[in-house]
Amino acid sequence: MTVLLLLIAYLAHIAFLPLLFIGLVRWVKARLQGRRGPSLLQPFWDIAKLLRKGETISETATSTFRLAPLASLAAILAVALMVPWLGLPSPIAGDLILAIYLLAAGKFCTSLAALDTGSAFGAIGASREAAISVQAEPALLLGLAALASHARDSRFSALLAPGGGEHTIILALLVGAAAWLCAMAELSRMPIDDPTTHLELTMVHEAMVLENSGRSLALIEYAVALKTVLLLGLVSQILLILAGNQTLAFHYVLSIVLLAASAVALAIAETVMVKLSWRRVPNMLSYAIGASALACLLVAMRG
Amino acid sequence: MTAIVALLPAPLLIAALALFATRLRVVPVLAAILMGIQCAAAAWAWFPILGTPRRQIVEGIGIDSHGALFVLLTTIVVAAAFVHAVAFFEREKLSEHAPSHRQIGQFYFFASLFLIAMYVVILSDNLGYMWIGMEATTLLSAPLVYFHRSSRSLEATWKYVLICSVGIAFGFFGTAVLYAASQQSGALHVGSLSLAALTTHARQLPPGMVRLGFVFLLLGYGTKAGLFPLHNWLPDAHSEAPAPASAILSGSLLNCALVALWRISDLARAAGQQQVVRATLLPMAVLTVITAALFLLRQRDIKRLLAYSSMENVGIMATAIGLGSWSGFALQAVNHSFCKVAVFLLAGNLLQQCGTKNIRDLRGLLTAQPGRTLLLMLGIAAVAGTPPFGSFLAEWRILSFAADKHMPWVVAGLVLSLAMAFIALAMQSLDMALGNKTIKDPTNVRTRFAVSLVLVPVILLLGSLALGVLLPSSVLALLGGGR
Amino acid sequence: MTPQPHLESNLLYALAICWLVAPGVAVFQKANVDRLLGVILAVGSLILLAMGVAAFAYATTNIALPSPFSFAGIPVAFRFDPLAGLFLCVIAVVTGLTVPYLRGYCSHLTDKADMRIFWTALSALLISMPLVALSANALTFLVAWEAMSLTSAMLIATDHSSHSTRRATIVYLSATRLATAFLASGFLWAHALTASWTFADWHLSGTQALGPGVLVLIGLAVKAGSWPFHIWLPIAHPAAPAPVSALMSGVMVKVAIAAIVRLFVLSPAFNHPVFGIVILTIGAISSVWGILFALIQNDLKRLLAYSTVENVGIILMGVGASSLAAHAGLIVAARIALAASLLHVINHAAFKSGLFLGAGTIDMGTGTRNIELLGGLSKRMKATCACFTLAGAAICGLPPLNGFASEWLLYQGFLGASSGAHTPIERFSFMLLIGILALVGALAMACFVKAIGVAFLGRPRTKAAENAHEGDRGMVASQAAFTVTCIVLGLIPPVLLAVLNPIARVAYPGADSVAAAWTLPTPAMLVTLAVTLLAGAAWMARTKATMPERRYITWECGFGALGPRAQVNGTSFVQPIAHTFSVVFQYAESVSIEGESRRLFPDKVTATSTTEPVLETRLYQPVTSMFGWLGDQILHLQEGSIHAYLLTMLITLLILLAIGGAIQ
Amino acid sequence: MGEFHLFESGSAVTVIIGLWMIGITRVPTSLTLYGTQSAVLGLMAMYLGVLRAEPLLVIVGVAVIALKGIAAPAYLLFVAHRLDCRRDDGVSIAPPLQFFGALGALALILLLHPLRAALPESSLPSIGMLLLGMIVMITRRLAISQIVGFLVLENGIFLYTIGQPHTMPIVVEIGVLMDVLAGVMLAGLLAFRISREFESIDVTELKELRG
Repeated sequence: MTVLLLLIAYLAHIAFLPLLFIGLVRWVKARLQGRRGPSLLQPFWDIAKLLRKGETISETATSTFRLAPLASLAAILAVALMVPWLGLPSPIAGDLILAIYLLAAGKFCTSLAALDTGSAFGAIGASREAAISVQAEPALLLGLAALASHARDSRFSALLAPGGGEHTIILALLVGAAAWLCAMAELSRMPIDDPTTHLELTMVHEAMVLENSGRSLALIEYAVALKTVLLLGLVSQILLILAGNQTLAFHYVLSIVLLAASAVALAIAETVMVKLSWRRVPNMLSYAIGASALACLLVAMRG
Repeated sequence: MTAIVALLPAPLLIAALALFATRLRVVPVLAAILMGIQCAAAAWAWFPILGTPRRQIVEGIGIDSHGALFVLLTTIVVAAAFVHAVAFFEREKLSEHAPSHRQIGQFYFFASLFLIAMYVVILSDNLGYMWIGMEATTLLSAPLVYFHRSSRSLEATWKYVLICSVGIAFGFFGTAVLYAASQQSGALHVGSLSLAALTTHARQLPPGMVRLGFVFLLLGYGTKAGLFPLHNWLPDAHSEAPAPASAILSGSLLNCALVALWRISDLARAAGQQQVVRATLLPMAVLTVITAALFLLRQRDIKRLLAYSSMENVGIMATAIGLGSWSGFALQAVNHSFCKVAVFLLAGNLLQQCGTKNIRDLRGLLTAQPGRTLLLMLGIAAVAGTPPFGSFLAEWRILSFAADKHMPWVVAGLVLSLAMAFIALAMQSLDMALGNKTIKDPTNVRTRFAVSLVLVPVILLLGSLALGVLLPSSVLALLGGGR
Repeated sequence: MTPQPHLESNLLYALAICWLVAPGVAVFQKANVDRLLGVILAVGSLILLAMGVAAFAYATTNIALPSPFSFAGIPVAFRFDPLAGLFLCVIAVVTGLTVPYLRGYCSHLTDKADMRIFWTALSALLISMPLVALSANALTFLVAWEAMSLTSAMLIATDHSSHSTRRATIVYLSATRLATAFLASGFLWAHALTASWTFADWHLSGTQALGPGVLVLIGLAVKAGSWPFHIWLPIAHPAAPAPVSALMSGVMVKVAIAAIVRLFVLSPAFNHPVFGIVILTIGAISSVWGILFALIQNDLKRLLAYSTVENVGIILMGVGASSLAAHAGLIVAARIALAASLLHVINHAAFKSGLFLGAGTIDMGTGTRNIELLGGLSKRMKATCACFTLAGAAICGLPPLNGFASEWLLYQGFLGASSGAHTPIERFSFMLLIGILALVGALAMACFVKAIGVAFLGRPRTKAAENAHEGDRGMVASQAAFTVTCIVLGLIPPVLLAVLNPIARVAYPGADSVAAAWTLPTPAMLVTLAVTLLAGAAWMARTKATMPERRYITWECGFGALGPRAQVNGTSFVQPIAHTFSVVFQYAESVSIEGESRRLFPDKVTATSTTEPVLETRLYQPVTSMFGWLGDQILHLQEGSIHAYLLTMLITLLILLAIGGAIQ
Repeated sequence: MGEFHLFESGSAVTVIIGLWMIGITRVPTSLTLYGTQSAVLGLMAMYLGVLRAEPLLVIVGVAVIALKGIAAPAYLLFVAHRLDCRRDDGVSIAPPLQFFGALGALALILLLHPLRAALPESSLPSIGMLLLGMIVMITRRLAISQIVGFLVLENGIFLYTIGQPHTMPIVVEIGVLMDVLAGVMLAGLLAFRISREFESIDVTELKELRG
């Protein structure tokens, strides 16, 4: 019974939280830049507008291009129902490897769609996405594996449980840092790529979705928003291990607060930082791998 | 005694025929038929002796299972060569330097006497008779190598006669030393050259003399067998002789030298000189296999390639002799003779059609002559010791014998050089077979008895294949006598 | 169940007779007989499947051929046990599904090769492979192994007009012959220690197992194509015709792995912890090395061959981890790792064969395998594109498909081993392996996105790609069959694990079944994916009528219609990753600009990137040229002067006398 | 004279003739020297036969004198005359140098420990002859001289056989003699063919078969 209840709760949050999160990030960024900026609900209107518009599709595009947005959204939705990013136990008892590989499946579809249109920029975006995920994916998986080895089980429910052990604070911080860097890479947020840039040559994620318009762009925007909330929710859950075991409601409130805090942090990062040059990105991502490896070493040395 | 007498009539008849009826065109066919009769006679006389432990000595000629095996093998090899020679000489008459009838008559005259000399070497229990037989084989096979009367075959014959005679002279010195040693041992005060007598009184022979005798005999018969430092005559003689002659040389002459080597090392072992055999014959044998494999890497003439492959197989057989495993030696000798004769005959008749021996010019044979080239490739694979054929089992038996005697350097040396030899042979033969046709359309003119050009090699290869798959211990006992 | 040796031996004879008939028909039957031969092969693979299932169902039975058939006293013995049964089934299924492909592909081959040799060699190969998996003693193993190598070499040399095929045949023959040499010496050594030839009697452990074990492992690693000895695989597999390379990559490589599992894990003949570490290390290195080199290949079949090296690495990692964990006492983790590697054997056979058949259809349809000359094939070869993409997704280990199942189980094995291990080094190294496996998974995805994207999607780069034609019905049917197997195998891992359990129990006796380790919520995940996809598709279909769709040129940033050359090709797609890992293959980029003086409008800009296969140029080439040099030097011994020959004889005499004299 | 004393002096004479042959370059002289050497050996064999009351040895001695002393050198002189080869100045080292080389080799045999240990006392002269024969063959150019070298080598072996208390059975002795003579006849024939094929019987011309 509780699974159905959890499912409804998760679906409700999935409906409105992602776009609200994106609205919050844009609103805080506008405020920091001294502008009034659009209202928090602006992303909802954008999606609604896009759903009503017609689509322009390139001549060379085939059915892969049409199916890809839907497939990547399905993959991310499945992960959203698997990862307890809300603080509440997830309706499907998800496994860290399954979640990461499902995200990889989503990337697989978007990359193929980018290559399908035959546009140079889409292909460069796909190639950079692949290069980034070659370093980000192992880092994230290694970090979560450290937690899993600590908890002796690869399911999220056991993984994120605030177990005893004296090193959990350092462990949670290390894995959280690695997860934050990987999230920035996966979502191609500031240090790696500026989401609001218009110069195609520097884009990573935006270049892949250059050709999409109308309904498929709406699906993609929504999927990206959901992925952002999902990954940052996961980061906040890792950090919440520090808080020790609390009652369910307090845990839920804490994770919502942490989500908002991460939205603000994101906005600050995007106003303060300058985009890394593409050749530096691998060096930056190696920090993430270093942090996960340290976490593994810590777990291995616990004696 | 009848067994020995049974071997003589057919070859002498062929010799007489070849000498007097030179003008008759029918000499090759008659020779083939007589050799068939010879095979039947040998089988009738010698097959029952195979596998029986008893050994009967009749004035210096020993009749035992070892001798029987090699008599039968030599007869089959020479018979196969003669049957193939019928079609071979028919084709040869069409080529530009056609041999005259006199030359063909000489070939058969010397070849039949050569066969008798080989019988003498295999069967003689007396070291003196064995030496005379071996020297006779050299002198009688020289005209066979000189068949083409070209400058290259002249050079090959000269080197063959000279090196083998010098080697065999050292062999005779070894025999003399053993004879002297037998005089000094108490029991045989009169001294005797009979191997049986020497083996029974082996312990009383003075060890120093036995070692000296063994070293000289090893040098003598090693030259005839083609062991490593003394092998220089082998590639020249085998590549310049006509196909039937090189088949006989490779298939049976090398075996005779190796039987002599076996008898000597057996004597040395009986005299308690296991150490000198392990220190001289075994390293020479393993070195032979290694250098033969290296030689094979850079060969560009198909008949020299096959000659070096014979040298490699001689090395393997000599290792078996050095280790004292008769069944390994016998199995490898039978398989090698069958396959090598088949391959030499096939190569011979391919060369007749394509006209050149150089591997670089022979390209795309598989498209030109699919049937025969595939047979040649299978033959080469058999000679290189690939499994379905008997030589793999023989090599395996020798290797396991060496491994059980805890001799890692023998096993390592042999296994690596066998692999290298296989790779070298594969490279050269694939160079010939694959690729698109470059040689002009081979003159596949139909001659009489052309079917035997393929029939004989097929039968021989099937024999080796049978030995490779159908080899229960009963057949092994027949061949080997256990050890 | 009562042992049924006569059933299995009858099946063995039936298989032999059936597949001996095929060459007979091929050689003497003049008319086009591909259809008849296809049927014979199909019947043969059915018999093989029956044998495999029988090996699973009944208890382990040993069968020796009757007396005349024996190898110099050593019987020709076969052993039907669950491990052999598994590999028989894999061979049977792959052969059965490739048969329809053969008929279509052979019409393409007939003008270039002698089909009689092709069919004889193929049926001989399909007899020798099961025999290798089944053989019970060293000699039968070596005979079947060498027969397998020779017949596959003949198959590689089918289209022997091109020089590269000839070179591939020779490289392949040399590599397998050296493998046999190592194997033979290892078996001889083991026989010297145990005085028996049957594998079952070999129970060497401790330092005694080291010598023979290392030699046998090297021999098997060469044939399995793992890291230091893999150089022949990317040369030989692409040269073979597509169905043959599918068989070789999908099945023959696995036969060597079967031997590794049998000798080093199941009732281990060579029982020493160092073998677990060695297999684990060469597995890890060959998976990373294989996928990195697969990344930079532009010939589709070479890419797939390197990817075979990677997958062999993953399988060996599983085998190594299981034997290491067993030595450390972690029986559960050991059993999971072994089940993972065997599951990956089945999965790899499924998707790799499908990919190679796809590459074969492309080669036939466009005449080239270089993806830089292809592009936009999905418009003309829809079925092949769909099958290739799904098989590509499976090989990257993406969830709903079968690749993910075996990789997930391998992760579980590593996790179980890392949390249970005693010393910190072991725990850390197992976690490091999880990192390596993740890295390999990400690289595999990049590699296959490139292969699928550059070959199938975008605009055709050449005339050949433009008017490519789809393979005939049989070929597409085969590819589709393999893709469907991938999807089905992805859905039923618990069933597969139950089937693999007897093998795991033979290796590590214990009560609980391996299937219990499968804790993934596959049904729930599938429901969510299916619901979203169906709802989304239904919604898009409904709104398609009301919303007009405009077709326009691709976005070209105002440069004017960019031609197909503007698309990203294979080399530039992997440039960022290749740059990060440039040390592995000496990756170097160079840009040359003509007309530098006119800064903004140069005449010609050429950018080239070079890679160097380090293992070949630094290790194998010097060794082979050294042998060549030795061959040249030894020729000086045969220079033709008789005086030199006589001098050598004299020197030999003196040396022998010295040795004779020295022995007192 | 005692049997042993006779053998000692006889073998000394043959070794000296052998050494002498190495020094000369004219072919006919070396042939005649070979003839005398064989004759000395034949006489020694006859005399030993009489001392040991072995009639067979006497017959062997007579055969050696007749065949190897007279017939073989005569045949080779006829061949040398037909092919008009007079001088054989050797491969690279001048004959006098070869002489000292031969002496050095003989000393080597006597002094080097492992070799000396392997060789019993009675075999030293014949080993010396073997070595001289080989040196003649290795250092001479013409086919005829190579045959002479082989014959000297063969004489060394014959010297060893008659040095033993009991000589070999007559059949073996005669068989060996026949084989050696057949070999010489064959080599002579081949020498004729070489001179026809290569216009000279210089063995160094035979260099075509390599590798």
